[in-house]
Amino acid sequence: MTSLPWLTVLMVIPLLGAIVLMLLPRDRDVLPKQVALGFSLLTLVLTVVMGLQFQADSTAPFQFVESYPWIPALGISYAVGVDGIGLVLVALSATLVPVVILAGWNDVAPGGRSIKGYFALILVLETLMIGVFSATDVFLFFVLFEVMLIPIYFLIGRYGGADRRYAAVKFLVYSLVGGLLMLAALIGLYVVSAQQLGQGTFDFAALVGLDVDPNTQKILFLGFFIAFAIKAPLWPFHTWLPDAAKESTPATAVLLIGVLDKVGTFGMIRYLLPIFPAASDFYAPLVVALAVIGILYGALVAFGQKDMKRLFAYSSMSHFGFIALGIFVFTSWGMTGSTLYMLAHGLSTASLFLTAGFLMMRAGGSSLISTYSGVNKVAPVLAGFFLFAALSSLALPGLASFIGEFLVLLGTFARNITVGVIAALGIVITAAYALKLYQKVATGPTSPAVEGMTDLRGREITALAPIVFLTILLGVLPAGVLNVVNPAVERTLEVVGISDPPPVIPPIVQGGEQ
Amino acid sequence: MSVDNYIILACVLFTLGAIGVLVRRNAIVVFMSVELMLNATNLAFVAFARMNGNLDGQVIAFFVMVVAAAEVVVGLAIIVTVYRSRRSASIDEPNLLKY
Amino acid sequence: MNPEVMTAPSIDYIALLPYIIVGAAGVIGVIVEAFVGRNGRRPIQLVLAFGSLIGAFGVLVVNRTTLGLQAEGAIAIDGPGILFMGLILLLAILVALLMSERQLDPAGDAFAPRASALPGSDDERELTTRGYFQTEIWPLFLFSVFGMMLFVTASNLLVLFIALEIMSLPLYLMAGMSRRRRLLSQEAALKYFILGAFSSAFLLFGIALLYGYSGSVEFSVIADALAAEPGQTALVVGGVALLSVGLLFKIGAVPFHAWVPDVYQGSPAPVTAFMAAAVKVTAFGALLRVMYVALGGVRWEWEPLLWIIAGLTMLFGSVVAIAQTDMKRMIAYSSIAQAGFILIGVSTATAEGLYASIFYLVAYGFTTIGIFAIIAMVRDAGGEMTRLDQWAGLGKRSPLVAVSFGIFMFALASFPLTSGFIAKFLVFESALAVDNLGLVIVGVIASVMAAFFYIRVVVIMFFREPVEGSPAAAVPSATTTLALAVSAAVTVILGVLPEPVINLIEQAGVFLR
Amino acid sequence: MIGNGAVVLSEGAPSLEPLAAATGVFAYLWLLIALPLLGAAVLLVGGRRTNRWGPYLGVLTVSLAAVFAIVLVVSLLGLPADDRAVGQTLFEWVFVGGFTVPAALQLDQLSMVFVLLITIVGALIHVYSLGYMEDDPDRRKFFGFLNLFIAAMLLLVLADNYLLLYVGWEGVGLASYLLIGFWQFKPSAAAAAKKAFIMNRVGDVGLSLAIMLIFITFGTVTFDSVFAAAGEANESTLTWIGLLLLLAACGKSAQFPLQAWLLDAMEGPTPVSALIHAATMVTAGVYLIVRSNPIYDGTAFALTTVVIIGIITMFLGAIIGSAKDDIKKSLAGSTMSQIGYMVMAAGLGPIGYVFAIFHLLTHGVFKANLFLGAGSVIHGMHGEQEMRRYGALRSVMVITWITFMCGYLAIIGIPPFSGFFSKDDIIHAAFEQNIIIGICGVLAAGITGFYMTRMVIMTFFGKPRWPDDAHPHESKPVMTIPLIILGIGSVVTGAALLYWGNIESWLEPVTGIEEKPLAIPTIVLEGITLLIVLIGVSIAIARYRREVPVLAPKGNLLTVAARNSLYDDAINEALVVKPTYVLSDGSIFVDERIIDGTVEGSARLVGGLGARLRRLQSGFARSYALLMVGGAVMVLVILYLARLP
Repeated sequence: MTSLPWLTVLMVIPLLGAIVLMLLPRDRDVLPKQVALGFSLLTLVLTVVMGLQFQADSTAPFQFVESYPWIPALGISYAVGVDGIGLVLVALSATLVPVVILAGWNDVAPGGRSIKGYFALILVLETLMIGVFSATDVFLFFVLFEVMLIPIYFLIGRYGGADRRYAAVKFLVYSLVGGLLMLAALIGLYVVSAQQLGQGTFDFAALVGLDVDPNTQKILFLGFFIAFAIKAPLWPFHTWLPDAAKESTPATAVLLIGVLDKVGTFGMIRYLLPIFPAASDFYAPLVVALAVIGILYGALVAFGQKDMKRLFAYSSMSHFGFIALGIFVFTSWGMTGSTLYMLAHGLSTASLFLTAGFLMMRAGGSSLISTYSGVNKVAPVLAGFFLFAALSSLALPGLASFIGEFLVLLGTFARNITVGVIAALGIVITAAYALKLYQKVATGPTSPAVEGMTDLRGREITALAPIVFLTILLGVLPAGVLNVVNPAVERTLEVVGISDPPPVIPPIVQGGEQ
Repeated sequence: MSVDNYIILACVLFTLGAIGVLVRRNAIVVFMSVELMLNATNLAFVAFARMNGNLDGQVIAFFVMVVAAAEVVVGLAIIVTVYRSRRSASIDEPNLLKY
Repeated sequence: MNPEVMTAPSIDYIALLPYIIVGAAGVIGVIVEAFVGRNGRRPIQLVLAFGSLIGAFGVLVVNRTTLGLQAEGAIAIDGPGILFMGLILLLAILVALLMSERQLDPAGDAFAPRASALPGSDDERELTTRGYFQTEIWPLFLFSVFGMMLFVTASNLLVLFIALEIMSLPLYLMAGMSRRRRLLSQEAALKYFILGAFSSAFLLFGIALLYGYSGSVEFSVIADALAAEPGQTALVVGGVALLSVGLLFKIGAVPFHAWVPDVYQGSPAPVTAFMAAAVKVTAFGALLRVMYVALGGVRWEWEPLLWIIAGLTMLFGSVVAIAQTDMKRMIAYSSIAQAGFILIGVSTATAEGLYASIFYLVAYGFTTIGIFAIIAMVRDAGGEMTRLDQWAGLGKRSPLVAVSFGIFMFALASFPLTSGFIAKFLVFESALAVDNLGLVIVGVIASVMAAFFYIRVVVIMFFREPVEGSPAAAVPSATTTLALAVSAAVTVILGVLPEPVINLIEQAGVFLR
Repeated sequence: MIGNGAVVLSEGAPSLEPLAAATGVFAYLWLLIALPLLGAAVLLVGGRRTNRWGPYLGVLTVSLAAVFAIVLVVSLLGLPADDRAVGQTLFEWVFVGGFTVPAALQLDQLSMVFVLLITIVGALIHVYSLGYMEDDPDRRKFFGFLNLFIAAMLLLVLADNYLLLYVGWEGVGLASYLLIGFWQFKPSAAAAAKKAFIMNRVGDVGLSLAIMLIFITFGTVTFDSVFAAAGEANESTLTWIGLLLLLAACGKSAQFPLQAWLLDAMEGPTPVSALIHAATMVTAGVYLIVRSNPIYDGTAFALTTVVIIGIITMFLGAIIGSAKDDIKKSLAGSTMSQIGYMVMAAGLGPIGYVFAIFHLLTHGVFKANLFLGAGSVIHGMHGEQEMRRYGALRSVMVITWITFMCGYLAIIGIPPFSGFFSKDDIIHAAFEQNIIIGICGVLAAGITGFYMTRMVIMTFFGKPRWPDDAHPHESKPVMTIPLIILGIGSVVTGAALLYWGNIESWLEPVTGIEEKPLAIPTIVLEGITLLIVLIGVSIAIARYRREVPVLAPKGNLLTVAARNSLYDDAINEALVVKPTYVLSDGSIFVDERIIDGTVEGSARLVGGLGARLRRLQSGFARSYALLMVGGAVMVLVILYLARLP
């Protein structure tokens, strides 16, 4: 490995940026934004450089590993490292932050709440996001998992819409319920490790190596699972999301739903399955049922929404159903699919919320669908991006989400045909609400709120363009991601001890020399 | 007479004191009830000392008396202050702090 | 003990020096009050107070390896005892810093110029305008600290009782000394006194019953008796029950909590800080010692009791705190809830539980001092502004103060990277180590409810716009600032790097018997 | 790629000859797709800057593709008949634990004919659109979408595996969506576009499920490997795959019961209707079935279902086409009906595959011809689509009229026009298989004669019924030249493909071929068919020779039903749309009241509990003391109980 502590550097730079921002004079309006953008871009560049050094064929479970004792008395260390799944999610975080900074350039009106505070919070969040995806000490993971709530809480509560206080508190209390349950389970795990190893530990590898009694597993699993299910969110732990999404600024919503919520599903892959294999197997039918209900229910509720942001929230819930489904069918297709879907969903969420944000900003901030009509006529570029976002959300083949969704369904189908078929129905409803939204907003005669609307400006297009580019790139050439994700998925499934079902008829080898 | 009877008497006195605290309204009387409880305890100490055949209990009783005296000083100071500002020694009168 | 031959008790004065320093300072303080002129008193009292507290702490640190039973077994100076005393002294120093504040209130300090003066009388007004200050509170304070030190190291039920009274009697008086809202303050004092005396009567009767059972008030003798012959139902049950009532009262555990909100609300903020931090620490110290040392033999009996009390306390404190509209009262209920969490650690009856409880008390004590320091700062001309809605927009008016308060709130809500988190972690861990899942689940539920009202304070401070007439926090003098800075620093450092403190506690070992 | 349990290959597994690697001119196979894709990208990303020259670029890319297609077909002809298939792997696309799908193209005889149809007809329609869309401000976008469509359609037919085909499949769906809704400011157009996409999605679910079933059965989704192993799969699996593929085909090809979107799709500009909703995209379903013939060969049930669906749609479309007064909708009904023919033919099995494709090709040409003709009429009539407002247009639009007549004669199957050969072959094959199917085919041919004649009479003959200020005129050469070419195509395609192109033996390596003896001689059958068609024509002449009222008469029950497209919308509404809304509203209710209600309720409960419990704190010291005494009693009881066991 290289000598540079990559992951720590990635975490420190945004934090440094946040500190620099706070030291800036109060009366500067533009400077904080430029500084924030600079730091986030620097992080992105370094992430790319790090990603290029990642060795997909390495046999080590984690790369860029660092480990220092933190609280040795409790077996806690500062230990970071990424596998393929962690790497892509770190990359997703590093990509989305500069995008939302650019997109949220004017989210905070000068003279109101602190501008530098807004961008500093986003940068702090970036530090925490990168940390949470790269922690290999479960305690460190938990700490970051919880601390992440604070910047989001302030981002919603200070910079959000009319009902922001309610939404922020609801979000935080919901998350704390999960967090505390997870804490209890985490401590339980620690106690088990102390009993088995003599000295308690939070080291991921050591915990995976434990031989936890299946009954204990079942209890501890629930603690972790509910936390992740609230975070993700799965049905029926989701009702904080619509409120949080509605009251957030688009930039916050993108980070919240696009990245933070992935911690839930990431946690399922990284922690639930390897540490509690028996319990995962035991609860799989339940989780699959919740996921499938979530897929259909989320889509149906989204279909009937009158508010754009709430619609996106429910659609995300539906998509998180797919992601959880892919994880809990225990096939390499499903799990890789889920990982890809996480990426794709991050991107599609970004395009949805950001375009909707641009739209709303032009019409006084209303997120009611009925406010808008005929946008395509006055702002075709905006409408075009909006359509792209809708298509990306409905998993059009050729776009990133398609491969994820298809693999998830394939993995499900291979395990249980009925569940696969029911889940597949979701994609029809998804198309229905996505296109219904586009139809209402972009087509038809222009509504008064839309009349005279300006089209997207250069900054806004610059923010969206990389998202669009990546969405298409991942849909057409996912090889780069698959190369790094596949080994991690294989390794996880190996730990769980389940392999893919073989085909009914052994495939015929393509003969001859190729 | 068996020691048990003294113990029982002590318990009765203690209970009476407790009931006094609960039912009397005048702060002074309430306070006297508390003193009754302390003295009931003293009786118990002495009786137990007899029962156990050592002097500890008797010595303790002296200590308790001293403490009770100190308590009186503090207690009366507080009650008098309250009485002066409220013109009432009722313990139910000061009722601003609640819920 | 042979009653016929009186041998002089052997007393190691060096080992007892910390007690002597504080106690003597208190006595000197009384003499100063009697003989020194009005203007000269304050400096002398301050020197006495800080000098004795710091001196006692210094001696404690120097003596930290001199462990053993002292004064014929009446006092146990052991690892936990030293830790508790040290903690009490540190907290007392911070409280003394708050008490010596003279900048926040335009009329002077937080205490009535003459406690006996009629509220609202001409007499009182005159005293105020002439700038009289009373300094009687300082010797009272020192006596109380002296009582606390004795309380946590008492190894004998009689000493325990006397220490309890030495600690409590001055507190009753201090509670009634507020400069502002004096009627409330007096009411608090009266209620605290009546209920305190009532509870100490219970405690004493419990002592009597245990004495009757074992023939001694020594912890070790009682423990031996219980171990040898666990029968004698009535005396043991009655004794344990009444003794527990007395101790649980001081802790503020449900259903013996009723005095807590009223007294916390009515007392002047520095005194409340003293009660909420130091008294709580002391009472837990004594409870731990009594339960672990004297009653260790019947722990299967009091363990379920403490589970139930812990559960009730956590839930009740959290639920009722949600409905509060007054900051001090809310913190009072919160401190009830926190007592419940600490009781989880106590109820395990293991060394781990002991360590967890001590860590929790350290964390909680400092956080609480910080909270009351800020409560004292947020005020208008009429005194502290404790209505929650008056705190709206504090984040905008006084960002630094609000951020500190936010840190304290998050610490009480046991958020990671604050001391409260590690504390709760350790407590839950000790409970799970003895397979007490049920209590942990109740703890989690209570934590969620508790988090709700801590978060609400943050919402009010940061997410609400300041309303007309809600002033910024007053600028305090260096003493309060110092106390606040120390508490905030400890709260954060214990959350980020708790290692040294955990090691310190674990090295201190368990109680001597 | 990491192999695991999924791809453990048994010893001595039968091996498969890979497709010949694409060399020489075939190495540039990818250009076929890349050219229009590039056009689309430039036009759509380039924005307004490309407004001026964009449309020409669009035409250019497709024309180049067409030229290249011709080069390819010539090269293919140069190869031995059995080796006329080349494969080209572009890059690794998806590979996860045994699920390995390269982005790979395959050019074989079947793909080739489709490529020709798509590029040549596509190019003609692009040219035509230059005229048709001349005045539209968003012309550039239109050509961008058209190019996108061509690229997706070519991907669909060139993919060498099901997953890549699926990409093209949804890609054409997207293009169709964009183009139907091209005039987005019209709510009806936007609604129609959405409807088309969603109904197609239902079919797409079928396709994706089919792909999954194929994968878990065969461990691969590449055509060659799947087909080679198809014989080993058990019949019920094949049946399910066949039915799912049929569902997909129903969606894309507007077959019963997913036919309702096609009529609404006529909201799109007419060139779109011609290209996508007549000539190419809607025939993708037929392509899919024919392409998957080795699967259908193993399942009689699925094949029969295909036939039944085909027959139902054939009549459905024909009946609807007979009643619609909107020229495009009538043509759309006809398209449904004709695709029904093809599906029916495909369902006949090896007897019919070839003819399904044959009819598909001829239909692609003559239907494009008819639609463009209709477009020319509509253009000349300034957007008027009601045939009842036409009449006697032959005098003012001579070229349109003549070319339309070519298409007309082709579709009703008058020898030697192209439709005659292809349709007769289908009917012939149907009779070979089953006499009832044959009779259905003949009857449908009769109805075709009726509605097409009705259309021609109402449009070009009779008295003018247009308003005085209409001033219908012939279209510009840019529109008429493609018309002429397609008109000629309508005449010659059939014979050319059959005799010169030798379509049967050309396609045989892909589809296989089978002939059964027929009881009656071919010539008799042709005579009967022709007779029935002529009867249909005569009835139409008899009915519409007289004055055609401008306002539609009330009509009988069947006419009314047919005018309402046999109530397909009402049925969909009742069966699907309404229940979806109800489910959606129900879910929202559950969400807001029950789930969130529980959450909020428990929060309120705790708050209420707090508000109630705080009343305990009455402020009276004596009640506090009572509480303590009670507590002491409680402690005593607990301690006593703890002693018990």
